[in-house]
Amino acid sequence: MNKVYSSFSEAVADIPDSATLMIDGFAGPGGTSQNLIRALRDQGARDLTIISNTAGLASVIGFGTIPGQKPIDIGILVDNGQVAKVIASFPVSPSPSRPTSFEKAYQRGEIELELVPQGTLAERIRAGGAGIPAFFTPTGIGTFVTDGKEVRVFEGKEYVLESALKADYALIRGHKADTMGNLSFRGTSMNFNGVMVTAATVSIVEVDKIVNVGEIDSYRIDTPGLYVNRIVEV
Amino acid sequence: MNKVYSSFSEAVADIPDSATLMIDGFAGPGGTSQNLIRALRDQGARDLTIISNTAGLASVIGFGTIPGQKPIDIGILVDNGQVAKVIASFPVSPSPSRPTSFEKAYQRGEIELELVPQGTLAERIRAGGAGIPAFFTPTGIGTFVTDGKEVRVFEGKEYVLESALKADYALIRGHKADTMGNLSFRGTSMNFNGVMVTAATVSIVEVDKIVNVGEIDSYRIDTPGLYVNRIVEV
Amino acid sequence: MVAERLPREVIAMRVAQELQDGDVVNLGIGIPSLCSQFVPEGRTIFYHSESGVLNYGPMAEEGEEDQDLINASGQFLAPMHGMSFFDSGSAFAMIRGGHIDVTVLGALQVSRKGDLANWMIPSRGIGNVGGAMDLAVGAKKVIVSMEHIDREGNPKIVEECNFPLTCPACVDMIVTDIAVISVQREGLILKETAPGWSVEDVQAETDAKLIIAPDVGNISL
Amino acid sequence: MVAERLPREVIAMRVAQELQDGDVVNLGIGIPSLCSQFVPEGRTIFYHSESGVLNYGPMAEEGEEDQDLINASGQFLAPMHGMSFFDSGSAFAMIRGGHIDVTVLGALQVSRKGDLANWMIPSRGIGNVGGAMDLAVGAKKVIVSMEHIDREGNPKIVEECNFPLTCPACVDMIVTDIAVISVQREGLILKETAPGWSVEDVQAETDAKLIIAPDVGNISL
Repeated sequence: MNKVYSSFSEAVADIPDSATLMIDGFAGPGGTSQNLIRALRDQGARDLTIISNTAGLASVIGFGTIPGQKPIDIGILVDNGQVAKVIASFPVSPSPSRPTSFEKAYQRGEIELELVPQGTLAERIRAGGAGIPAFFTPTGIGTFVTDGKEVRVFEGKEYVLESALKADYALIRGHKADTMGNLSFRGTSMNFNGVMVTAATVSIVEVDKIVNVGEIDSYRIDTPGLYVNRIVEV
Repeated sequence: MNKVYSSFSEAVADIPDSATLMIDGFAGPGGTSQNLIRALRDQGARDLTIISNTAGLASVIGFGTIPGQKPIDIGILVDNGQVAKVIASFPVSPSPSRPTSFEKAYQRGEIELELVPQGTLAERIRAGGAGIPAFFTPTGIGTFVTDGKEVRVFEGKEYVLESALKADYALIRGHKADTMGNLSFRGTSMNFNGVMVTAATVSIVEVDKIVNVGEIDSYRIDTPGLYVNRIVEV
Repeated sequence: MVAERLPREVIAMRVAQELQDGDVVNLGIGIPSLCSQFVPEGRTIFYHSESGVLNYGPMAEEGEEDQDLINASGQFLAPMHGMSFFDSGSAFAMIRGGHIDVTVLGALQVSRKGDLANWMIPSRGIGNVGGAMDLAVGAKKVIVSMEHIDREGNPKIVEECNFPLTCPACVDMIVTDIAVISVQREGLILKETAPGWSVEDVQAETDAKLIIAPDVGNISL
Repeated sequence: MVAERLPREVIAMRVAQELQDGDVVNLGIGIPSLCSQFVPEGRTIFYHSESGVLNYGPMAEEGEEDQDLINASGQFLAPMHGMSFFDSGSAFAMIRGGHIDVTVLGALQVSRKGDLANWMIPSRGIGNVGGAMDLAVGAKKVIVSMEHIDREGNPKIVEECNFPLTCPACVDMIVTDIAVISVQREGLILKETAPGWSVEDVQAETDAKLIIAPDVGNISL
């Protein structure tokens, strides 16, 4: 029962072509598994479906990036021709004059996009981890979001039926992990990480530090170890 | 914006007849808002619908009770004739020879029961707090649970459609609260408390200690203050 | 037009007056993000961001930035007492579940019925939904703050949106650089105009027909 | 019958052999709750309880009981390194979401198809569902541990359950005081019998027709 991997490349080695991946983070480098993304780029798996809040933004517009730093994001997988489809809520640059790698590939017809409201994306992922195949939500009523989906009225208000999202792998950035896989996050870097880690068959987590069991206080465990399969120290 | 109440009776004073209440705890006195329950008994509101994991168990069988202690539970509301309906997963004593107040009243036809699997109960409450009116779950397929409900197949497996639960009030036991309403819980005393506090119009919380903002570390806040309306120190 | 348009800060200042003591508030990108600086004294506001934080306060000082402390606009936050963190499932449970009192959002178009369009300029063919649809449907009060007309001079307050919708019939109030408008069942009620702007001036820059409030007056701060 | 029935501890011991290194395990009330004491050395098991805890260990010593540290049976837990706490929404997300490797449950009846009935004795007219339906449907492996016959001598392993079901076709394995039975597509495979019990003896106490495994042997620990 060893969850500790010694390198990022070893941790992502078995990801096959056509895998579905959840990749974490809100948009900036905080909470984004930059080392695992780079290892996946080097590993080369292709035709990937990526579920993520953005489709790579920080490297182009510097979102959430401390001045002078160069963040890595999904853009390097797009540039490397590894991505077939993206499921995201914020897929393009807010500034049309500074398009992301994803937008350019999308406009060339090379990548498919499923655009999902952010809260629905989070809830679909949470549902995937929680054994809920589908749920009704008010978000997106009266918009493109309901296209092809069931709409039903509850207590006089319309809701749309959304389905769970699961993945073969999740790439997750944490702050600390113990050898049992218990995780703690820092600040606003647990947003998509906290739900994605529950919804993948194999969750791979990079952390600042791997510690012994007991060195993360029980009350500082944000993600219990049963959700974590592989851990690598940055 | 004062959330701090000086007495339990003041905190429950406006609960009207026929209100729907969520009452917290797993089954034992840990995590059960015993002081608020007693205040509600004294206050006397009638025809209540109570959503809770049990229908009052600890006072009869001593579940989770430290030897020598006398726990208070929903049983005192049942005994006082205040309860019209219970929605619960574990409504009766495991031992038929030691029936609870609820079971006796139920057998006399005085109280209605909606029996719900525990995970479905938790998820229905979470849905109520999260703006999800209904969701599909595999729990209860092939049992009485599906009676009168929609069953649908997703990827070859059957699921039943369950609806959200909300309440007018929630009675909640926490460990600490700051004056902003941020809460921390101890150990296994956040189970139903953590979801119920999100699903009531008015959440009333009794805590061991009310502290100033900042005295609960950011990472020890289990329930952000936006879910908490009233706080009383035990 | 001769009269000046209100600067972004003044729009934010006017919006800030709407925030009440104890409100949980989510501020969108752009003008909305400025509002927190101008809340009248004595009111405690709890700021929520879908990046997973409640009760954030001022931005971080230069040199103190922490990439693990950001709001949904990517701004760096200073640590603050009573601040709490949570995952996106919980962040949007708060929004969709009706626990946010006020959201302030930017817009591309708002219709007479309060329809909101703010996620895609059709000519681009692609856009970012982000958290806007959830906020628009979930917050108890939706305030739009924006320039009254777009860069080409087209009215943004329209009879019917022709941009893709974010949410139908969700906007409660519009605060622009020339007017304050309340969205009611009967239509758009012009409540305040910027100094030097007549109701006719405002109507001239508005596609939708405005109803003039009996007590219409100047925007005051 | 002359041969002795296995005591509860031995049933638990046999079940414990099924728990593999790294398994996340949820133990029900009764015999199941005894299993953790008998896990073979060198295997790390993570115990989950729907009271909202993962990785609990031994029970609290007398005088050290803490009412805020209980498992779903109401037993007091000792604090332990790596223990984590969560709400019921999360506790059952783990169960329903397929993150529990093994659950060990008691039963009133198990049918030939692996249907489980464990929540209500019909004559009482009311019962406790608790977390059993969620565990039965959500855990990757469902082991039933129970006495082979009830107090009145009626078989509990039956052709068809006549007690209300907890979950159809969910049981993978049955460990009783006289037998170990594997539930397969083709039916109930008798794998092991208690010392002194022949396959015929076991069949005589079983309503459902058993298939005898070619390598059927004695329960060994």
